[in-house]
Amino acid sequence: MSSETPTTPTAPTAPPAAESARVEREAVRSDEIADQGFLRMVRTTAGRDLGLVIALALLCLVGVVTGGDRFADIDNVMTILRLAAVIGVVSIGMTFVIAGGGIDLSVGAIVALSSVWCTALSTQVMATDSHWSVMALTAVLVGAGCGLVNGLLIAYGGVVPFIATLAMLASARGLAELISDRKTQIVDVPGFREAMSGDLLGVPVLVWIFAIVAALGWVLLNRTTFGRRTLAVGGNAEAARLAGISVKRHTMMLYVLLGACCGIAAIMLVSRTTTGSSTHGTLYELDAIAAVVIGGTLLSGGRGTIVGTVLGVLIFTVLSNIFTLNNLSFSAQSVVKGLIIVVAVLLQQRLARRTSP
Amino acid sequence: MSSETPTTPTAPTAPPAAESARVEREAVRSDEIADQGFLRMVRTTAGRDLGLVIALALLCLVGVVTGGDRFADIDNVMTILRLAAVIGVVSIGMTFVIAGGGIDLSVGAIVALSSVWCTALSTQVMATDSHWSVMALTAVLVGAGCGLVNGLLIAYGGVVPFIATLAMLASARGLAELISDRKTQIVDVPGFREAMSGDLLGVPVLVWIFAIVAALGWVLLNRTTFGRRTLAVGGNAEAARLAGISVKRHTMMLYVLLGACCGIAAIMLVSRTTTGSSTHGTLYELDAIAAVVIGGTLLSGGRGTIVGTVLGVLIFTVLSNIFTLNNLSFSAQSVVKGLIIVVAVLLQQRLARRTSP
Amino acid sequence: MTEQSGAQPQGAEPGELLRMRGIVKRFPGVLALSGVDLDVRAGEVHCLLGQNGAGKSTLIKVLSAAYQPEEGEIAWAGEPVRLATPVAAMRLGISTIYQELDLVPGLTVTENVFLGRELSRGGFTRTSEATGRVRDILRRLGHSEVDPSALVGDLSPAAQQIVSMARALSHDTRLLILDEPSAVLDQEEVRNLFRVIRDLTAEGVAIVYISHRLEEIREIGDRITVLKDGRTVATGLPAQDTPTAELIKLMTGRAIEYVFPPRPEGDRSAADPVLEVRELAGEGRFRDVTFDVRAGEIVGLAGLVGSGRSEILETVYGARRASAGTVSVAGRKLRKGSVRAAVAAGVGLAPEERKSQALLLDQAVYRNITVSSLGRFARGGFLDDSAERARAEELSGSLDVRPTGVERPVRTLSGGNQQKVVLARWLLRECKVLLLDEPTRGVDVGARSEIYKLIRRLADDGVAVVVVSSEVEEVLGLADRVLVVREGRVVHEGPATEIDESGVLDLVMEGEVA
Amino acid sequence: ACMPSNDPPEKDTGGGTSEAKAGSNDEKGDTVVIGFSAPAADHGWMAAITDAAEAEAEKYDDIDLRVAEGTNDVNLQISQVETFINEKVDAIVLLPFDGAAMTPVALKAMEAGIPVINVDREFDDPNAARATILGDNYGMGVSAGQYVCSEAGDNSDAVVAEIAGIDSLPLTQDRSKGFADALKKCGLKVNNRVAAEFTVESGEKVASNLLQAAPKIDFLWNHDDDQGVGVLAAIENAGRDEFTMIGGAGSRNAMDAIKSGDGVLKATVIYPSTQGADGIRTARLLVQQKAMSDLVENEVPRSIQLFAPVVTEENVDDYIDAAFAS
Ligand SMILES: Nc1ncnc2c1ncn2[C@@H]1O[C@H](COP(=O)(O)OP(=O)(O)OP(=O)(O)O)[C@@H](O)[C@H]1O
Ligand SMILES: Nc1ncnc2c1ncn2[C@@H]1O[C@H](COP(=O)(O)OP(=O)(O)OP(=O)(O)O)[C@@H](O)[C@H]1O
Ligand SMILES: [Mg+2]
Ligand SMILES: [Mg+2]
Repeated sequence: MSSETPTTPTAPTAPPAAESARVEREAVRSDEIADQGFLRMVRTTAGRDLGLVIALALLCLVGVVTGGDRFADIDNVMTILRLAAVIGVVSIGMTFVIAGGGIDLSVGAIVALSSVWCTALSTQVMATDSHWSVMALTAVLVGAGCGLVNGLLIAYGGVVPFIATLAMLASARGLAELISDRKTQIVDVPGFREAMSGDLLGVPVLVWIFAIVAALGWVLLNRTTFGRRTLAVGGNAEAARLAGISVKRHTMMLYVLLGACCGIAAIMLVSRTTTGSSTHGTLYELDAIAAVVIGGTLLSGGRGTIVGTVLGVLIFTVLSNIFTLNNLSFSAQSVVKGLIIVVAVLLQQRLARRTSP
Repeated sequence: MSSETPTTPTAPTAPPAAESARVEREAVRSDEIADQGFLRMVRTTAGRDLGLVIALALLCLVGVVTGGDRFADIDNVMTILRLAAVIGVVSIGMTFVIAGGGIDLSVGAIVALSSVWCTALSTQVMATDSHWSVMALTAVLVGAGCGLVNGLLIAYGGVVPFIATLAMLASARGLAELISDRKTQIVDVPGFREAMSGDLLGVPVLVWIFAIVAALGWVLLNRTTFGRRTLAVGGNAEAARLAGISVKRHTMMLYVLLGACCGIAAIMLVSRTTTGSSTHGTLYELDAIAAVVIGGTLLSGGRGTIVGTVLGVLIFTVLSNIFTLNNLSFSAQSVVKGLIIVVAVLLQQRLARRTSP
Repeated sequence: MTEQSGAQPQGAEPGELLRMRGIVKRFPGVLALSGVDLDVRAGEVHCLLGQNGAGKSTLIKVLSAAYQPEEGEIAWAGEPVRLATPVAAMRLGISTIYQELDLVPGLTVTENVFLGRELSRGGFTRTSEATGRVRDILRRLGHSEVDPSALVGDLSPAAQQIVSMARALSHDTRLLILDEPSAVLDQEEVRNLFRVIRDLTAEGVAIVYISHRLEEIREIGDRITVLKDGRTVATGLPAQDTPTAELIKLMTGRAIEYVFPPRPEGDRSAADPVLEVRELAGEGRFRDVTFDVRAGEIVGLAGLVGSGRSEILETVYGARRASAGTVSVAGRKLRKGSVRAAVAAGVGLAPEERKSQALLLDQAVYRNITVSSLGRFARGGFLDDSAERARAEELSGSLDVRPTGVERPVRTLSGGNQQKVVLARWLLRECKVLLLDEPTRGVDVGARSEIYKLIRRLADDGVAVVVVSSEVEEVLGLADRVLVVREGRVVHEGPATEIDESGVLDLVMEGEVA
Repeated sequence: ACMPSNDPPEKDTGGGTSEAKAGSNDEKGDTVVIGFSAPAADHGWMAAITDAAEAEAEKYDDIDLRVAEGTNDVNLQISQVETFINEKVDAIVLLPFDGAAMTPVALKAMEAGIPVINVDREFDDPNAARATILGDNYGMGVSAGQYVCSEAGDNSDAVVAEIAGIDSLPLTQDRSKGFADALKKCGLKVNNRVAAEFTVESGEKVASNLLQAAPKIDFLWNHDDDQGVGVLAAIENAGRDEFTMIGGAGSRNAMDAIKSGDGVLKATVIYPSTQGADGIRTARLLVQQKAMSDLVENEVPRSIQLFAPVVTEENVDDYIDAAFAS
């Protein structure tokens, strides 16, 4: 699966620090061996994410300087995290799809459809009769179902992901409008708001959910065969096929996974807004993809980083928080946001190049 | 930009109709030789675009059946073409960028910025003093300028196209809002409306512009060194570089080209609405990319088709015309649109597979 | 043991592991295999010979179930089997090292070795255990210097080949298929490979070995099957003592002299150098590289894999930035780090990895040939398509690119034919200086001698040629002058006639003639 | 009342004559084909506009309504109107995404003899519409501002926050201007202003940030009750209740909240979502050459501007039944 971009310098670059001392061939090799393992991993990962950490730190600095206590305030931090939580969960799922060589434009629409479905009158009645978790389950199932359709179209139908999910974008939002009759559906299920909008150890439940999804995502990507295979499918689908991985099934599962994440995000959004609506999740696709790619996951697949994605999400959220704290005009915000995206990416690239092997 | 998909069956598939008769190898070869050249080209092109032509024909059939004379009416056809013209010009430019292995999310924002800039008071004063074409020139220059920034960031800055143009999306629209103070700017330049909104030989000027841009685009892509190099850069940037093509400069030029197309589209939109506004061109990026990809240009680069893009644009335009004629409910329209996208792509793939070598 | 092809007695012979009969594989427009038979016995090294495009790779892809054949039967240890998926083949104990490296660049060595069969407990990978096992396998392969946790994308092609090998050996293998494994290896590494192969055959593992280098087949092979145009034309030939002439005749259908073209008479040292390289250095990779190439001269660069030869060529070409030194063509200094400047000055490069560095795989043959000379077919930027095609047709005809037809996507050509397309590109360009990195890698004997002749003819026409090759014999036979590179330094320079193979090897290994 | 759907039910003091006249206006006439086009129904108010228009058309056997796909792309909306012109509909009810941008095509329709009824966002040429039905965006801001002033009394240090709608729309700018102008009269100003996108989610998002930016607020005006649902959720999440919130548009949810009286939402400023429906009726009257029954005038007036009253706990019952469900 092809090239990242025609322009990103793919040509091997000379190593940065030329040791002028002549080293024996074997000596170089044993050096490398000493370097390997944990230390090397830390170095590489730090290198890859260092730019993001610095960008985030700079942003926070700006926040503190301009916003003072209001920014550093614990309530404000929680506000930022709460805001990051919903799009964060979607972005974690998106990391898998992108690392696996795909893309999904329909996440926002799936969030909308899930939110509408799980707040539909019939669902609410069911939930009231039994338990509020019925709603959550509905949302996740609807999301996973949409993901399944995407996955089937892409993996077995051979439709390119961009188009398949574009179609899903239109259809799912349309369906959400049909179901909700374009009305905002208010949640009225006992126990739901209490359970979802409370705090746990001083941290909002939503933030916990995000943290758990991120942690699970990290383990799944880095410590399981599923994650390994995702990177293999994204990095070289033909090699993965020849290695006996059923690329189609795996690809399908990636979209189902992302769909389920959208379902989780939907229920989080429902608890935040106490409503389901066909307008929920507008433009999530761009936000999520931007966070994932800024985080360092390769858009061409084959490399993914959950830590980077989380940092990417936080950068965007902190950004809009700072803008609001400083009462900036919306238009100026846009301009600055564009600039910051570019600067963050350039910074990250320079640093990654410097530290990676 | 990235991979088509990890899952589109890239592995060679068995030919559809296994002729059971054993054919001599040499016989096969001489068959092929006879086949090549013009005839073969027609066959391949038709094969690639046949699905689209059929999809469009089916749509028109639906239009005629449901809309009757109202659909087949010459005025209605012109309405469709006029609607197609603006997004069509953008899509032609987008074809080059995508065939060259890139992507541009900022086209809508560039259209907005160009439209605002060329209708700004100072520009209008200048245009009134000299000639209305000053406005058109301004729009094209602003568009090309934005494209240049995109191109520089992508080609020389090494920022992935998705992110660079996402940043441009935010910045350009923000800037458009700042310039226009979020007010719609009305055009009041003598001669402008007359020149742009009239007809020529019964066909609206806007449609002529689209036709000319498409024709030039076709020639440029298929008959010039520029087009050939675009496909080379999109197909394998490293190979193109080692073959002596300056990939960076070429990539940059592709974005400038698209930017200029956005400028042209902006001036068309200005003539259609007699206004410039920061809200012009919303979501053009998705529409244009969808048209290009449905048309058969590979999202991973290396293959591009102007005819396909034009067909793709027409399919979407005819679709929304039919919707308007038939009074479909809003939401049902979205759902149907999604389904039609998928069907068109599946159809096109099946047919392309059958006829291509 | 010589059994010419034909009817075989039914039923398994003693020791017979694999029997393929009447395999037919069709690609759109090409009949790649039109009835191939193959028998392999346990414990033997069975060599597969054939010209470029004969169908060798296709056959073994059918065997490893990467492709499904249209017709034909496969019997494994006497039992008929149907290989529906690569996993089914793997389960039988068939391991394959493909001609095109089939690794995932973004994963580590360990991850690649166990891809698809990860060591895991409940879905969780057991990284350290896997790493340990990979380290053992690598040691057994004699390459303990390869770091199991390195990313495969960062490794040299030779090291990647070793990873593929480790992958094949990481599970119980009864039949190991090697498709041109030696193409990316130098002589020492080939020797190492042969040692591993002998160990395996001693354990009863069968090997299918594909190579265009006859001397290797003589050394390691037991029996030979020859393919020609998708058919088995001979099978069971003894590898050691079938005459070369007969093999070539079987493969090509004609007699070809497998010799290097004669060097022209006369002294060229009087001619002005066309290419002057002065104290060229690439950061950390090589330095102090100084040499001249005169018009009509062929200079060979010999050295171990990883000694920096490719980098020298790429730096001369401007594809990498030199940290010091200059390159001049016809007396004019080239702008640093600019391929365009080099191409404009008349330099051409046929890079080492043609798939990723040279070819537009999905585009037509003619477009690949003309991509560097588009200006020649254009007037005011407009291309004369038919002139382009005609010229490409002519060139591919003269290089005997098969199958014919310049509209065909390059992806569908066999490896050797793809190489010819790359050469055709620079022939068309009519360069002053031609840099060839492993020009005959994966090229069959017939085409090989044609390419040698071609290179010589170019030189005779006044082109300055630099050839990098891992085959010392090739460097010595083809070049007028030889540079021996060791760890990024030129350790020897002199006429090819004044040094022999063992001399070069000594230089390469020790840095001095023993 | 000529516009029953706009007026609070009790105020229907029209009496017998009105009834009779309205009755005659309601009589079935020649079938009127009306083309209707509005921006994308991407928020509750806009959805309500279209729904109300469709519902109104349903009531009359003699209306054949053609509803075009809602869109925020002026190019597409222009072509929809062009399609209506080609089809030679009897009238076009147009709620433009951008009034100025839709002016040329509206003029074209008028020139083709098709009356255009301009709803909510005004054209920049009076000749482009036969009749114009507008909400009062500036007046809405003024009403909200006056309410704040009256509640603030002498407190000239009151902290006022504003959550606007889509900032790039002229109507948002009008509302904000009206609000600022009214506040200025009593010496107040807007201390914190953010803009959302008329959706619940955006309301929640910007409100969360706003509440952090402003640790203490006295008055909060939110332009749109649909996004207000999200704003209220954010307020509840933040556990804030020290201020008075004023809504906008007048959704059912908002009215319910005002009626219950136990939340921060104490008032809302009406922005009628029945404008589309009024447009449909007006179009019908125009085509059937009837007049407005409560007016002496024999023709349908050129321009009708709807009133933007403030709804509070006291008068909420007058309005609650006419409120749109968002
Ligand atoms: N995916 C494909 N699509 C179409 N044709 C193909 C494809 N793969 C191989 N071929 C054709 O099948 C024939 C056999 O190719 P194959 O790669 O098996 O040759 P080979 O004997 O391995 O040659 P080489 O020595 O050059 O590697 C060639 O004519 C080639 O062009
Ligand atoms: N981009 C790169 N990053 C890191 N190491 C590299 C890179 N490119 C090459 N190397 C290493 O530099 C050394 C020299 O490589 P080079 O390819 O020039 O050798 P070579 O003599 O041409 O061998 P070969 O015959 O395999 O081409 C090798 O050890 C190789 O692994
Ligand atoms: Mg082969
Ligand atoms: Mg090399």
